[in-house]
Amino acid sequence: MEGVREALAVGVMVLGALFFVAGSVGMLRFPDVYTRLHALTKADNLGMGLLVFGLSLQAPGWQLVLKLVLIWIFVMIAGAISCHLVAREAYRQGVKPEQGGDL
Amino acid sequence: MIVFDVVLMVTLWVLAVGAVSQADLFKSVVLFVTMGVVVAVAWARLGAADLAMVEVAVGAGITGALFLNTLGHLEQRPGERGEGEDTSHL
Amino acid sequence: MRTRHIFEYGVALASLGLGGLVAAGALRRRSLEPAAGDVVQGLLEQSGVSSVVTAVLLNFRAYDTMLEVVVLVVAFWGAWSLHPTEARVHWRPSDPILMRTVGGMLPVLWLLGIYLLWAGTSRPGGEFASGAVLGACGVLTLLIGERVPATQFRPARKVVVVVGVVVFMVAGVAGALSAQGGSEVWSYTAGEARGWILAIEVAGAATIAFVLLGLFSGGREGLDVESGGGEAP
Amino acid sequence: MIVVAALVLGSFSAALIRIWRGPSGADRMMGAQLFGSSGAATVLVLAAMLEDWSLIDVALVFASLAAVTVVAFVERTERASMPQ
Repeated sequence: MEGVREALAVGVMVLGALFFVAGSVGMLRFPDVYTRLHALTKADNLGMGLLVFGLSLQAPGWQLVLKLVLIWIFVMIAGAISCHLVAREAYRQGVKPEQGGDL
Repeated sequence: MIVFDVVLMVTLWVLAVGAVSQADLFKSVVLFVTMGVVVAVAWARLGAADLAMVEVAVGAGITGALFLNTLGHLEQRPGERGEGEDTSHL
Repeated sequence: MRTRHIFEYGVALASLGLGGLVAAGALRRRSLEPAAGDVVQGLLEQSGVSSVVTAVLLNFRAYDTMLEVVVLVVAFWGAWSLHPTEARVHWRPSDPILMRTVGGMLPVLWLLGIYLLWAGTSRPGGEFASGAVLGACGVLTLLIGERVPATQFRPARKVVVVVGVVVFMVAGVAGALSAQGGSEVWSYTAGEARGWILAIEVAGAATIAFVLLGLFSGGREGLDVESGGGEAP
Repeated sequence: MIVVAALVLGSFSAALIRIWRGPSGADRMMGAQLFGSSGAATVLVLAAMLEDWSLIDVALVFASLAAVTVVAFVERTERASMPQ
């Protein structure tokens, strides 16, 4: 039982880290600010969630699980605010979305 | 683990040199803030949780806001703003 | 132009040399014994707290910490005696999403700051972490165009700026007055270390938070309801 | 575990490239934001690796203050462009 839990935790965390990498690749490869933001924020939120889930399986106490969930919520709020603000700022500064280009 | 440490260290060097050698002040500020985050991670890696907390709150949070604020003041010099504010003692 | 480059290269060389020295030292004395650590661990019982860092900061080397707070206060005075910044009062961000989300997050951040203060006696945390988080709360409050509670009242401001240092000094004087035989001067009154440390932590966190906020606001106009008038604390 | 740490750290370095290349201020800010969230993730992974659970509090501070710089960035440019 312990072994299964451990394996599940590590598996979930690797998956979460892969989402982080996907977000970063998207941030490097996508053509304009808006698509980059999209890739980054979504992938980071999910990646963080999976990491938090994996860590919760290992954490020695419910207080830690509570804190981990709080971290996830904070990251999601911060991600949402930042994404919205940066996109609005880019739009106001006149950064045009890329149109019709291929990746 | 040694790979982790080396990557952390090299990132830190690149950020530190980058932050002081930029001509673009905004880029410099962003690099400095980022360096604050990496320094905090380094403290966490060394087991100094207290320092990591202070570093991330001051280095990445408040100093970043402070620098961006200063940058804003530098970009709009009092003379060009023309709000009739007293600048005689400058 | 020329001299500037020479200066830069000089600084770079000096930094490299220093870095090399540090690296050489680190490589040579690999198995350095944690000498001070053992002493602190041995004395931890007497310190009144169970966190090693807090014990060193606020008991064994408390004067160091006090002077750090003094440095912050002096920096604050320096900043506030310069040219006043324009008032933020009539400014509101045009973005309702920003105001609502950050506004909703702020109470949780306040709680986090207070939690760190409480955690400081047994875990990482303490006055600097707490003060920094609370200061960041204040900065966020100013950024979304709100007023930070109680900072408009000048008497309260004057008190908050110095309280972190004053409580330190009171603790020292109390220790000196109750000292027997003169060897205990500038140490805590016997058996009351924990109480004094908590008092210092609360006061220190308040001062640190306010100093950081004051540095960000850049002058009294950044905090006041109406711009201009009055004295800086 | 070490794989997780390596991957998260990899995305860390990717953010560095984005900050460096820009091209706009928004891109740089985005990079700083990624540093914030992947920094929190790195600290979490470190907490599990070193089994030092007090690092969770550090990650908490990381996550809670991630937005400060971005808000400051936007506020600054917005206020500068506003008619006084």
